[in-house]
Amino acid sequence: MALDKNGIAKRIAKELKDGYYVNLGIGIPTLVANYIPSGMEVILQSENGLLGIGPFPPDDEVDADLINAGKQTVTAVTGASFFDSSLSFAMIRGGHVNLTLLGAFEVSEKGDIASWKVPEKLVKGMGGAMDLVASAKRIIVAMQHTNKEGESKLLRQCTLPLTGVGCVKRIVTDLAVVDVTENGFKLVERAPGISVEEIIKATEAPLLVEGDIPEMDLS
Amino acid sequence: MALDKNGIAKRIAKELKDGYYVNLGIGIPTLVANYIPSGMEVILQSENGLLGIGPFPPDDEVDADLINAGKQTVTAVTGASFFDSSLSFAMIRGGHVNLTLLGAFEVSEKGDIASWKVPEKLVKGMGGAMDLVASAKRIIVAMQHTNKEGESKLLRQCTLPLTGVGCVKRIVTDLAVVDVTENGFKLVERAPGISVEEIIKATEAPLLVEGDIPEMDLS
Amino acid sequence: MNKVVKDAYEAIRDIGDNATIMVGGFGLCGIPENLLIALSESRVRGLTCISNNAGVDGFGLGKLLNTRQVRKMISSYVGENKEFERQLMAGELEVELIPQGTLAERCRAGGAGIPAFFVPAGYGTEVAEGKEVREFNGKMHLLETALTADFALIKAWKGDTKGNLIFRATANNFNQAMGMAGRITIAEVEELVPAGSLDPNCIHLPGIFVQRIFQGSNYEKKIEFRTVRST
Amino acid sequence: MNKVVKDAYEAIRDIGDNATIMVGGFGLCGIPENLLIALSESRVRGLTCISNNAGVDGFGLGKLLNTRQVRKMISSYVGENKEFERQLMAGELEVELIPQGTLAERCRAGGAGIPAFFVPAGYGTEVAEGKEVREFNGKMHLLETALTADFALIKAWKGDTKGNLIFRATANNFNQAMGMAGRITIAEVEELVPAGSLDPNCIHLPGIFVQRIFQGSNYEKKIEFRTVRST
Repeated sequence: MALDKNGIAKRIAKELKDGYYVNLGIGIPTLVANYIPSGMEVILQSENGLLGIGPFPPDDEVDADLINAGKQTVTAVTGASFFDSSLSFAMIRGGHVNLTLLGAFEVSEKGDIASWKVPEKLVKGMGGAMDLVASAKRIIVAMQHTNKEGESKLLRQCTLPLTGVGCVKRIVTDLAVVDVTENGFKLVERAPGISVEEIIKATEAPLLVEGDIPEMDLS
Repeated sequence: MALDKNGIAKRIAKELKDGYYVNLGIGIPTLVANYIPSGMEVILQSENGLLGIGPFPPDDEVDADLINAGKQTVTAVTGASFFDSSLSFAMIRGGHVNLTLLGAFEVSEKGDIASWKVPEKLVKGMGGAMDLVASAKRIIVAMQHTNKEGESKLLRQCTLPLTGVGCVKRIVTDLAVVDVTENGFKLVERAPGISVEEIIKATEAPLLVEGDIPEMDLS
Repeated sequence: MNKVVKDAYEAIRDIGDNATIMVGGFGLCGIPENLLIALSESRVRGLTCISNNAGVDGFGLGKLLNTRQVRKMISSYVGENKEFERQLMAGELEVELIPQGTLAERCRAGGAGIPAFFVPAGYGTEVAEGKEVREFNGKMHLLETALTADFALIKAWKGDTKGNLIFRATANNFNQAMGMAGRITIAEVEELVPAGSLDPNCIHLPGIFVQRIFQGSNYEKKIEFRTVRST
Repeated sequence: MNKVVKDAYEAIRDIGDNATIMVGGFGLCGIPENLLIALSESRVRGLTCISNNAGVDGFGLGKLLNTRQVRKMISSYVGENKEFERQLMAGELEVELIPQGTLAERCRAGGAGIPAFFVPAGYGTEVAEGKEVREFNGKMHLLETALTADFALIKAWKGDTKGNLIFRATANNFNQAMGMAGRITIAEVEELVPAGSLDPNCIHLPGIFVQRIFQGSNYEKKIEFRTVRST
């Protein structure tokens, strides 16, 4: 069965390593924070100037001066630090953030990503997304395999305005884990109970399938 | 009579204005701090990361962590701030420092300055001098009019390796105040008792002399 | 040399029509509330506003949009504002969208005397149109230029009479870099203290960058998305 | 994830021959004394050192010069050191001189992922040789490239177990920018405290930039020019 958002977040949490500095985008990536394995230290970076995002505050500790990049009130963990936007993006652009997780409208088999603009419909701006995708050491996209109309979001070529080119290395969807390789998309894992055929059908671009494709470990 | 170093510093102090941020180079410029008119606030910037240099410390307050750009122990005034070298030069390069005073080996009639290197003899490095002369809003050179061999230091062209080009606007020497104009050096003031002829003689480059040249006010 | 002004009205007295202003803040966090109110009550028109966001309807920069004082916005993200969208769609407002990190660095560069620099953000996207592209270390980069402003309107937590500023938590954001880039930088602070009251080791923006300072009043500090955990 | 190491010897264990290292400090102020001692006692050779200065005879980077471990210095000012001059004149040492502000900004740029930027410093001088020149706002500028290092050796006043650092007075200088630019940044601190002990608003260098940290010992803090006023 296709994964729900929490299932996708759970699978992505497997990509984390102890000591990682991670930037979580809005949407499914935010949920990943709930599945960090206990005993593992992962430090969350917020591009508006916080290293060490903590959980949402209790009602009586809400602080208007302490928000995340989604403008939600948050807390800061022990050992956190605050800094200005130029230093925050120095961390991102300089490759100090180990992993960036973000959502997308479309990803191409070259690793191009479209995530910020739907002409005539959505023109709110790219925020920090272009900086993140152009700079991060490793970028994983979390998204549904298909859009609301059932059309594949894994394409030969993106149709929407790009956020970045050739930057996505891995995509985790409700159906599969797909890597972007020199030869295009490669199927790495299946969601539990999802067949290779179903994934191929939901993928507009060609999909390399080599040998047995294991199911995701969601333990 | 030609001014001594303190006389030059005294004359330069007349260039200060209330609220000025000033970078003082090593040598005569350092002496200018002694002649800031009382009631006038001038804030001294040290390129190693201090805004608000105070006097030298009493013997029992020497602090190895608190030095000026000449590596001398100093103090910090009330309202001072400390910062890193990149921010310090952001202040300088960004034109936030109102006035830079520094010494020189030679100045040309185009405003070129040579102050850091004597080939085969002195190759210690330029330190912050190139940043300062290329960036400051206003640069005044404090130096002797002639060198130890009696040769003019105000030249048609510098003979030594340059620190910067076309950047010096005014020169205060033991003999005169000279401005760099589009038409070359222009005599502005004479040291008390020094004649225009003496100054012309000590200046290798042509010197524009228009009307009566007043004596410096050293009150 | 006195940098202290009485209030926001005195601070903005010489902002004229068609001025370019930078406005600190991220969303509604760390915005110069008093200065924006004073500006919205002034007759100034045709402003170019450099600000990461455009406020919300009727608050923050939203005030200036409602009064039609803004000709052009230079921002990274301008959601959360219906009047903004209306003016944009109606062609009444010009908008230039810039990646957030590039925006921050362009402001810092403006303050630091660095006229241009290369960044990877936006390569291959519409942001790259008309920009010089160059490869460094096997990766493509765009040449971006510095931003400066006639006035930078910023907000700090504490400030002293010499203009030294300290920000609090994530309310710093763009205030620091924009404070460097204003030809005249005006800082409003929650608490104005005498020089010498702040630790000189902990100054985020040294006074050399700040031309005017005053203690603001009646901070609303609106929250865009109040999010809490159930305890 | 543990960043804390026992001492300088453990911290530098994997610095190999021909490594490029950055060393913080201005003169002898804010230099990583413990790390330089450990390095001078190691067998490492052929180092390229990026440091504003070259220490004095027998102290600071002067130690590494005495032991002939340095192949090349990249600095802005290298006076105050006779052995340095001797090696330079004898052609045993390569030296690249860089304007101080450009050096600081090249380090910051290296840490900030900005591969190149324009500055006015050095235009028309020998520093400009081989560099791209471009005019901005009627003024000539040079294109300067980022500096990074295999290891950055820096010194802070206080640090916590997450690697967050606070510097003191003018002992910050190049430590902050170099700390950003090391692929592995090693910080020695006068006082190592548990995470949470430092004010998160007053961190000069956040822990993300620091890979190893330890509390140094026996700080000499030599003064180059002890200058006092008569009281």
